[in-house]
Amino acid sequence: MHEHELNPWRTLIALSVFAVLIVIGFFTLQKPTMKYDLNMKESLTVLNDNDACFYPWQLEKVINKKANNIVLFDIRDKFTYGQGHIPNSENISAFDLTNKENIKRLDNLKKQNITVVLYGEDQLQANGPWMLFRQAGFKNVKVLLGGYKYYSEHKENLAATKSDESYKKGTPRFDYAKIASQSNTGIEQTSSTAKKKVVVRRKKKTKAASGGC
Amino acid sequence: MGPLIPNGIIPAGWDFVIAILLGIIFGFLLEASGFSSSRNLAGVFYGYNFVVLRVFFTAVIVAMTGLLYFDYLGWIDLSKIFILPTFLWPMIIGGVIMGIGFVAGGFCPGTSFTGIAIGKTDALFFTIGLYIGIYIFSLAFPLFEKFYTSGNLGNVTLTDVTGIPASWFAAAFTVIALAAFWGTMFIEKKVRKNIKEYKF
Amino acid sequence: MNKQISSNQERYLNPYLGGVLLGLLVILTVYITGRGLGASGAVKSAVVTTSNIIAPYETQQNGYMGRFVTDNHSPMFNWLVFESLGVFLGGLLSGLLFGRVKKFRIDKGPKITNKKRLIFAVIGGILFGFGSQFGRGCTSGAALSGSATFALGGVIVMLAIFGSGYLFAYLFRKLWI
Amino acid sequence: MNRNYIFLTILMLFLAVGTIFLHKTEKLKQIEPDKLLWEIIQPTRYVSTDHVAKMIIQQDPSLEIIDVRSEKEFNNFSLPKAINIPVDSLLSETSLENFGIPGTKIVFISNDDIKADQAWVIAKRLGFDGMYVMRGGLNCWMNTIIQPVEPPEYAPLTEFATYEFRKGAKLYFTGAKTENTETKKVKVMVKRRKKTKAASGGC
Repeated sequence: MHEHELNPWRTLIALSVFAVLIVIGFFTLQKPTMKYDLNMKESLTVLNDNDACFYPWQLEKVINKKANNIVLFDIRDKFTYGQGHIPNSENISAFDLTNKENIKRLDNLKKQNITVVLYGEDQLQANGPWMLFRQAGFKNVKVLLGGYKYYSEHKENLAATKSDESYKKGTPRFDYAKIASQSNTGIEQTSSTAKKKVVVRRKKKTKAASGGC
Repeated sequence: MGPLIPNGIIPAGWDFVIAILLGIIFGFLLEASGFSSSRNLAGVFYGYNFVVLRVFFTAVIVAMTGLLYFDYLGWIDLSKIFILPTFLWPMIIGGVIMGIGFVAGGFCPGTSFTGIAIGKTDALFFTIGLYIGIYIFSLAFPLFEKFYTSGNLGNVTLTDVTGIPASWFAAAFTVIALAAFWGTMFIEKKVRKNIKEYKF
Repeated sequence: MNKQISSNQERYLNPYLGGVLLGLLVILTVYITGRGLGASGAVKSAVVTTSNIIAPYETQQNGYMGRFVTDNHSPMFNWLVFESLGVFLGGLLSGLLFGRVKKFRIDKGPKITNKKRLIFAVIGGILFGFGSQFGRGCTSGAALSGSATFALGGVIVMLAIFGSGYLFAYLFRKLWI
Repeated sequence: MNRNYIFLTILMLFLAVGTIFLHKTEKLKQIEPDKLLWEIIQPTRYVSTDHVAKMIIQQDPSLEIIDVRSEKEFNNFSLPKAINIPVDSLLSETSLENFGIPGTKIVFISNDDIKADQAWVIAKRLGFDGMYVMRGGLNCWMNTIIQPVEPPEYAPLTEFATYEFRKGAKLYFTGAKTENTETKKVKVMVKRRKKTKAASGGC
C-alpha cells in the first residue's frame, strides 16, 4: 500500500484550517488610523523646512479673522485653555489628538487646503505632535514658534515680533565655554565652604598632572 | 503581539512549563509520523521510504510561509526572534559529520528520544553515542577552538546575505519541495518493487 | 484493504499531515518563545552536568563545557532539557495511542546482526553528537527551526546533512537494504 | 493517486506564492504612528536640568547623554561624558548602535530643547525605549546650574533647597572642568548595543 494511494483528506483539512486562519487574519487586520507618509530620512529633512513653522506675527490675521484658510488648535488641556488662549483657537488636548474624528477632521482640512497651526504652552509641547503629523503626511500642519507663552507676552504688539529673534530656538544664548571658565574663577569670592571644595578638586587635578609626567 | 515570552506577555516563569508542553507535541508528531523507527529514517537515503523528506520539508515550507504571514498580520515580530548564528565552515563540516552519523546510526537526536520512548534499543544506543560524541568534543575542544568560531557571519538570515526578500525564498523552497514530493513518489514506487520484504 | 495495511504496515500519520502539523508547531514555538525547537542541546546539558558532578574543576577549566557552567543553577535547568523531556513523553503518548510501545527491540536492515546494528548506532550517535556541536544544532534545532526562520546557518546545516547523507549512503547500504 | 494531493499542492503553492505579494517592510522597524503620538504626549519623557546634574554627580552608570548639536558646538562645550550625534547623522548605523541598550537612560541635549526633542521623536519612531529630553537644554543648564539665581526671601523652602543643590552642582561642574576636558581627550568608553537578536537560545 503506497502513501499516495491513501486519502490525505486530514492533511487537506489541516492546511485549509491554516489557510482560513490567515484569511481571517487579513480580514480582521486593523487598518491603522494613520500611516507614515515620510520615511526616516525625509522626516529629518522636513525639520529644516521653515515653511512648516508658523511665526507669531502671522497670528494677527487669524485673530482678526482675516485668514479663513488657517485654523488654530490649542493642544493644552481644557483647564489651561480656559485660563487663557489665543482668540479664535480651538481646544483639542494632546490626549485627544489620535481620536478617529480628529484625524478625519485633519484629513478633511488637508483636502480643503486649510493650514492647521498647533500650539502648546511652549513650542516644545507642540513640537512632538507637529512632527508626527508631518511624518504622517499632513503637510498642512504647522507649529507655532514660541508657543502660547511667547504670544501672551507679546500679544499687545505682535507685528513688532517680526524683528524679534528671541522665540527662535536652537541657538546658544551664552558662550558656554566662557561662562563655565568664568564661574570657575569667580568661585573664590562666594563662600568659605566653596573655597574648600575647590581646593580639593584642584589637588586632584595636580595629582593627575604629576602622575602624567 | 508575539513572540510572547520575549515581549513579556507570558511571564518568563512559564518558560519551562511551555517547554514541556511544546516538547510533548513535538514528540507526539515525530512518533506519529514514524520517526521513531530508524528504518523509516534511513529509507530516505536509499529511496525506499521518503517519510523524512516529506515530513521535514512540509514542515519547513509551512513554517516559512506561516511566519511570513504572521509577521505581515502583526501577530509575530520577526525581528525579535532568535536567528541561528552562522559559522560557515564549522557548520558545513558539522553538517557533513552529522550526515554520516545519520546514515550510520539511523536516527537524529530528537527522533532517538521518541525511539527510546517506544522501546527501541538502537535508539538508546544512539543516544549513548550522542552523549559520548559531545563528551569527546568537549575534551578535544582545545584542538579546534579556532576552527569552532571561524567563518562567523553573525545572526544573519538569507535576506541579509543575498538581499533577496524572504518571501522569494519561501516560494522557491515550496516549489522545490512540492516538486520533490511528486518526484520521490515515483522513485519510491520503483524502489519498493525490488524490496520484497519490508517491515517498518 | 485496511487489514492489509495493519498487517503489513504500522499505522502512521500521513507524512504530509505530520509535516503540516509540525510546521504549525514550529510557528507556535516561535510565536510563544521567539526561538525554535531543539534536541541536541539537552544531551549537551546532560554531558556538562554529569561531568560537573564527577570532576567540577576540570569541567570549569574546559574551554567548551566551562561556558555552560554557572553558579546559579544546574546546566540541566535549561529550556531544551525540559523540551526534550516533553519529546520523550510525547513519543510515549503517541506510542501508547497507536499501540507501538513494546518491549525493547531493534530496527535494522535484513542483512546485518543485532550486534552490528547496535555498534553502528553508537558510532552514528558519536558522529552526530560531535557534528551537532560544530553545526550549532541538530536536524530539529538548526536545520528545521533554523531554515524555517530563514537563518543562513539553518539552510547550510540542512543541505550539509542531507547532502552528505546521500553521499555516504552507498558505504552504509548493507546496514539498511 | 488521489485528487486531494493535487488540491494540497495547489493550496500550498498558492499560500507560498502569496507571500511574495505582501508589502515589503522597511529595513528599520518602526512603531505605529498612534503609538508614537501616545509616547510623545507623555510628560515623563522630559527631565529637568537639576535631575541630569544629579545623575552626573552621582555618576549614574546607566546615564548616557547624547548631544545633538553640531560637532563644532560640541567641541566648544558639552556636558561631561556626552556623546555627539548631530541630528542629521542620527540615522547612521554607528549612531543607532548607541540606542536600545537595556538598562540605560539616554538624555538628549541641545542648545534649547527643540532639537533634542526632534531627535527624541525620530529615535522613538524606531522603537527605542528609555530616552529622555533635557528640558530647556544647555541654555537652561547655564541659567540653573552654572549661574543659579538666589530665590527671593518669600520663596518656599523647596526652592532654597534647589538653590543649595545648584550651588553645589555649580562647584562640581565648574571646578571639575579642567579634569573633564582631560578625560574627554581620553576616548570615552562608549557602550554599544550588540548585534544579537532579542531572544537568545540555541540547540
